[in-house]
Amino acid sequence: MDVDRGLGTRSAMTRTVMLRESQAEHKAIVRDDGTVSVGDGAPVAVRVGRDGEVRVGDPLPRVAWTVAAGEMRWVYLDGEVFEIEVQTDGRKRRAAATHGSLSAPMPASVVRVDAQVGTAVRRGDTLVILEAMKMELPVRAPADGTVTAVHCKPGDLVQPGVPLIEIV
Amino acid sequence: MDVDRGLGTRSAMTRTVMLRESQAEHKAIVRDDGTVSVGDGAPVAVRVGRDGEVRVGDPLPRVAWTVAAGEMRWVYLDGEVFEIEVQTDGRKRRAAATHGSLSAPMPASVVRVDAQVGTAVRRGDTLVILEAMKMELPVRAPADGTVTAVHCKPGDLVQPGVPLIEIV
Amino acid sequence: MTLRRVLIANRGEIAIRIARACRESTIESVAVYSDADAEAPHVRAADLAVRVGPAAPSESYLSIPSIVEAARATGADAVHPGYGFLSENASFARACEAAGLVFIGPPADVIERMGSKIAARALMQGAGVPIVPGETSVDQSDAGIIRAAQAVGYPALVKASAGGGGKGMRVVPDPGSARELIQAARREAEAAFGDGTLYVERVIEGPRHVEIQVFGDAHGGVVHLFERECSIQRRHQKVIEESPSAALTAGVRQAMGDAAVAAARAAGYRNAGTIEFLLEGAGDTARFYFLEMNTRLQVEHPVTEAVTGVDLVRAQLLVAAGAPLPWTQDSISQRGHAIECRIYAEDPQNGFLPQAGPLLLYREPQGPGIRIDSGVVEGYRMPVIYDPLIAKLTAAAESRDAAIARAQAALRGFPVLGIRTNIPFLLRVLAHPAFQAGAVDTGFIDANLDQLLRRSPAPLEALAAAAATRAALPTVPSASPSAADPWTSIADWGRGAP
Amino acid sequence: MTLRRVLIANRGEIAIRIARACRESTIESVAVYSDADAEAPHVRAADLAVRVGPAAPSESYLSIPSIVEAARATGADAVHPGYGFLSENASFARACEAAGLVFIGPPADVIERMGSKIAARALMQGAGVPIVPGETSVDQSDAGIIRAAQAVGYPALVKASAGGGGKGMRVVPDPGSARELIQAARREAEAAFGDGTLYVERVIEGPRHVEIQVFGDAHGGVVHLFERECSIQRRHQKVIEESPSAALTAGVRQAMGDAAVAAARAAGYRNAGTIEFLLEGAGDTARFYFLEMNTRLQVEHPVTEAVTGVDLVRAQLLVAAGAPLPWTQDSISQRGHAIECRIYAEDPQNGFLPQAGPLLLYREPQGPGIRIDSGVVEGYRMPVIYDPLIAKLTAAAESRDAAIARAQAALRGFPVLGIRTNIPFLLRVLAHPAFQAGAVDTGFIDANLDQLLRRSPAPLEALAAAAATRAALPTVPSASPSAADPWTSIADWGRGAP
Repeated sequence: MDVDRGLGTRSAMTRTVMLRESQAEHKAIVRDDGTVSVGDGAPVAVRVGRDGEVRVGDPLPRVAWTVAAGEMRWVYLDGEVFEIEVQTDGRKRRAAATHGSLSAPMPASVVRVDAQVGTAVRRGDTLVILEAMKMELPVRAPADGTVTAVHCKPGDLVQPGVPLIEIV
Repeated sequence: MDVDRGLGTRSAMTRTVMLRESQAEHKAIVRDDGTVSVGDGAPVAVRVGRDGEVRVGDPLPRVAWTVAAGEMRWVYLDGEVFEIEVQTDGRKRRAAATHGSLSAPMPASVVRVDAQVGTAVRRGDTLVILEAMKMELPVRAPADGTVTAVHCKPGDLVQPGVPLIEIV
Repeated sequence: MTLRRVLIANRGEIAIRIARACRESTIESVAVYSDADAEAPHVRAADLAVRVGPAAPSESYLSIPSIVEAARATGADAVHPGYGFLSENASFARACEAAGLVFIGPPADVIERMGSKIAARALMQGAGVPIVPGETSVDQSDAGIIRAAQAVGYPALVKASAGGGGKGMRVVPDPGSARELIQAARREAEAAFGDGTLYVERVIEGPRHVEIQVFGDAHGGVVHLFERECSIQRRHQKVIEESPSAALTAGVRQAMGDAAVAAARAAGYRNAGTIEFLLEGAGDTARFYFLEMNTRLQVEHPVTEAVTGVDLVRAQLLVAAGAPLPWTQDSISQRGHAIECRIYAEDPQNGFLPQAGPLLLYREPQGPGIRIDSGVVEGYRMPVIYDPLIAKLTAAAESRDAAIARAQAALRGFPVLGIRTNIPFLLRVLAHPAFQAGAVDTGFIDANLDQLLRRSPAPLEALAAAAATRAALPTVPSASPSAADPWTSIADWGRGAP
Repeated sequence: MTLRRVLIANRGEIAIRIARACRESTIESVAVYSDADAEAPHVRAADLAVRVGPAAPSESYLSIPSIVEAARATGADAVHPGYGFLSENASFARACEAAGLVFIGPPADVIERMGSKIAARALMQGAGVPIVPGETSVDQSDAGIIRAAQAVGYPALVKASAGGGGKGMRVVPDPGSARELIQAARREAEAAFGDGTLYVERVIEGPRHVEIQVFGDAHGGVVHLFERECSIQRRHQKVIEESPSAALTAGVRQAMGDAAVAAARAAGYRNAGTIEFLLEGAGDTARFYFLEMNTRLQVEHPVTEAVTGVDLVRAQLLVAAGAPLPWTQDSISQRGHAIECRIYAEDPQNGFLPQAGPLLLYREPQGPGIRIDSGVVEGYRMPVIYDPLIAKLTAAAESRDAAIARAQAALRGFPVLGIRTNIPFLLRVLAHPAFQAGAVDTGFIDANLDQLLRRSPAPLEALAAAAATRAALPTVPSASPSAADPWTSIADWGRGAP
């Protein structure tokens, strides 16, 4: 925040972090002079507040808010939210979350199942209708694909996080 | 807060706390069934929140806010603030704060000294005039008494907490 | 009569709102809580609190015997139902009266009458209030409803008589899909209201949802407090509300206010209520149709409070105690502009599915003209079984443009992390040219959904911030497991220093 | 012209207020800070920040070269001075102009003219605005001022021509004490303003302090925004302000508004300013006298914003950029009632001495009609060398009674612990029968001081709460030493888990 804050010239200790967001991977280098480079970009000054506020850039920083949850970093930047997975070098990557599996966000009952194994679906197609809080909630295809598994049937009570449908 | 919260009947571990406020001393007994008695009073239910909120009484509690600073307890109750000194049994009392000594609350310069050793003063009498932040600040007698010491003279730069005048 | 102690039969932000109004009126307040809410913020906002049952709403917040018993046990003399839950339940209002409790709302028979959309339509028609052209069929079979739809003409709107909030409602585009959609509407209506009675309305093309706040007292006084424009909605759930409506000319505003007062009078209304209208067309030739009456305080009441300067909840307490309205129609003015954004725990990218989980980071914005109504704190875990409303942000300013700018600045400074919310979505609505021009109707979100859901990959700054954030940072003090119980025990006092 | 980047030449709550207004106007903001404020909240409220010198105000916030250089270095095109510090310093306004910076306030010569109370009195007299009867003596010796006092008659009020905020001002009750009091006034005036010029006014018995907010633009437009009643003051420092004033009839209000506009026109005023009046008597026969003009935004401006619904700081930015006033006189209305309480770190029991130290616990209240303007957070250490204002609480409601009740409820829920504050004192003022009746004058606090300072011993509940509070409790997370620097280092990343 201090405009005359130097970027430091001494030989910096560095740490490499792999970032994954929106299917893209980025390599970031975090230096102990308070700078971070992402990909081939130039180092930018980063100050991390004790209360979750992060200022990125110098002298006119952008204000972000971050919180860590396991290997996930939640980042709030100007009203947009990014969920970024981090992995430091030397550490094994955990099995990726089951991409393409759809689950209920809350305890719900299954009203109808429109998906069948092997069917091609388009993004936005309704695959399952749940009912929770007395409202019908459609579960829609997040992308074009093919249904590879159906784990529920009408009348089931389903718990959050348990896959209902898998799509490839 | 739960109206059906029992006060407990099992033999309670207790701890005695001496409280000092406004010249008065009180003996309080804190029990591990969540009750406190003050003096000869009946036990009252007390819940201490992790964020400093304290609820006293059951079923209709009063809400207080407290914070500890050394042996001092600051208590906010319905817009009144109490500074209460606590001392648990088995612990020596520290030397009492110099009662009757008046000090500057902030760095200031002494403009005028109206107090003389041996003089009788009445509550509200101006004893010293300080200047800080370009304003004159009168230091007044907090009670009737006699001046026993004067530690400053006009032109002095005084620091907070250092006694200027002592009164008995 | 004076109210001495009010039981608040609700939870979350509205329970806190009501507790504050009680405190300012030197009335004691009693919170109720289910097992899922024992440590929820609304419990601490009241003077005392009482458990009313297990987590399931039907056994706690919706249980008339539990709530009435809680009022009796705590010596309350009145009950405020808030919105949702039992607020529009005539049996509950009756049970309160029978138990000697003042129900802070309209009389039970008024709730009942307006709760039947079919009866309400008939009443309004009699009072000269325009209603949406439609058909009510005595034959409630699929065939009977299909005939009513045919009489109205396709596309037709099938609605639940007991409905509200879009539940049990379907647009039937053509005869081919009629049976399936009618069955879905009936199924939903039966589940939600225990009453599958349906009726059919003409579909108004490109309508706006504009509602008028009304208030009646026990002495024959009825006033309106101007309009709220609620066209930004999704599946009939309001998302952004504002006042004034950019669509109303002075003449239409006056006519709607008069119609709303006539409607409230016809209903024998008392306390705070809302007449919802559909607005068709624009300018002085715009037409409005009675949609339904909400016989309770509205979620979006802060919008009206901001532009009129009145305190609706305080007035509810006064009027419930038998006092006359604290205003005359002439003393109520509409000044400036206010916009409310409802912040939900939901995932817009995934069908707006409600989200549950911890608010790992939650910082409310502040500032002139900003009002936050919330029922959460940092570290609070959004429960799975209740409404996913996190907070309401109301921005008031001199003009619509200034109110939009204020809401945008406030939302950009309202970090909520740990679960997904609709804040980015709200910001995209506020920035949309059609919204900024005030040129919206109730189809706005659906028509612009792709654009409103468009996300960019994380910019450099977000990636750098993520890379620099360590898991071990003490940035989440209240997200520790112990935060679930905000109280400590004084039992282990002896183990620590004094 | 459009402002692109505004340097805020101030600190604390007002710097934050201005930064918010900039953000909503999509103008970038630059904070300045002294070494004592490097981690102060106002620094983080702006888009960027720059150090302007050591802790001593004369070397930082009062240093014209440092501030102008900061604006240059950060590429600012305008400067907002806030209140206090350089806000009424004509040389600063001139230095800004010379550096090509827009000074967000009146022209330098207007500041200069109104800064001399003697010149301002003459100007107002010429414009037909009533002034307090008094004497200006060319002979500034003790004897000269004593002669002026004799001409006015005892008790007489000796005031500094360069004065403001009660500095360099003394009531001289009789000839015997004249010399000592005149010397004290001169000494204080010289220290505070570098100008010991004095003049003498008749003492108005039992006056109220009622001021009118005015606003002018560069196109000849001048409006007033109604009054603020500021009679609750101590040693000429305002403590509680409200609007409307309970003392004004419609006729007197109109006359004062007209006089204030005439005064602002006579001064060639531009941007936000305040005409302070003394009010003598009551009802339609009350008389008012020009006291002084404050050529800047006022501390208590939120009171006016609450009752008129305007945003004064936003308007300051617009008008400074050359735009015409965003209002006509007829478009400005006064609605409802607002009360501001200034919360100070001071010890009323000990002569209201300012207090320095950590805010061990600090929780702001919230709710409809409550606005908090603060420059602190929990754990913040009130510095010894700046103004001890912690926060301003503004309560707005439909009526004066409701606004008082709202302010009381909010203050009771505003725990500030760790240093002494005037919150208990404020509550005693709000509860005082004379205050509740609106029957106050500027002598209210002195006349009722004993009663307003009366404290009771700690009740049982406070003692029990103290006994149950452990020193080791993690109730003060942010009071740890590390809280002084809110930033962590990313250097030791490698030591923690990712």
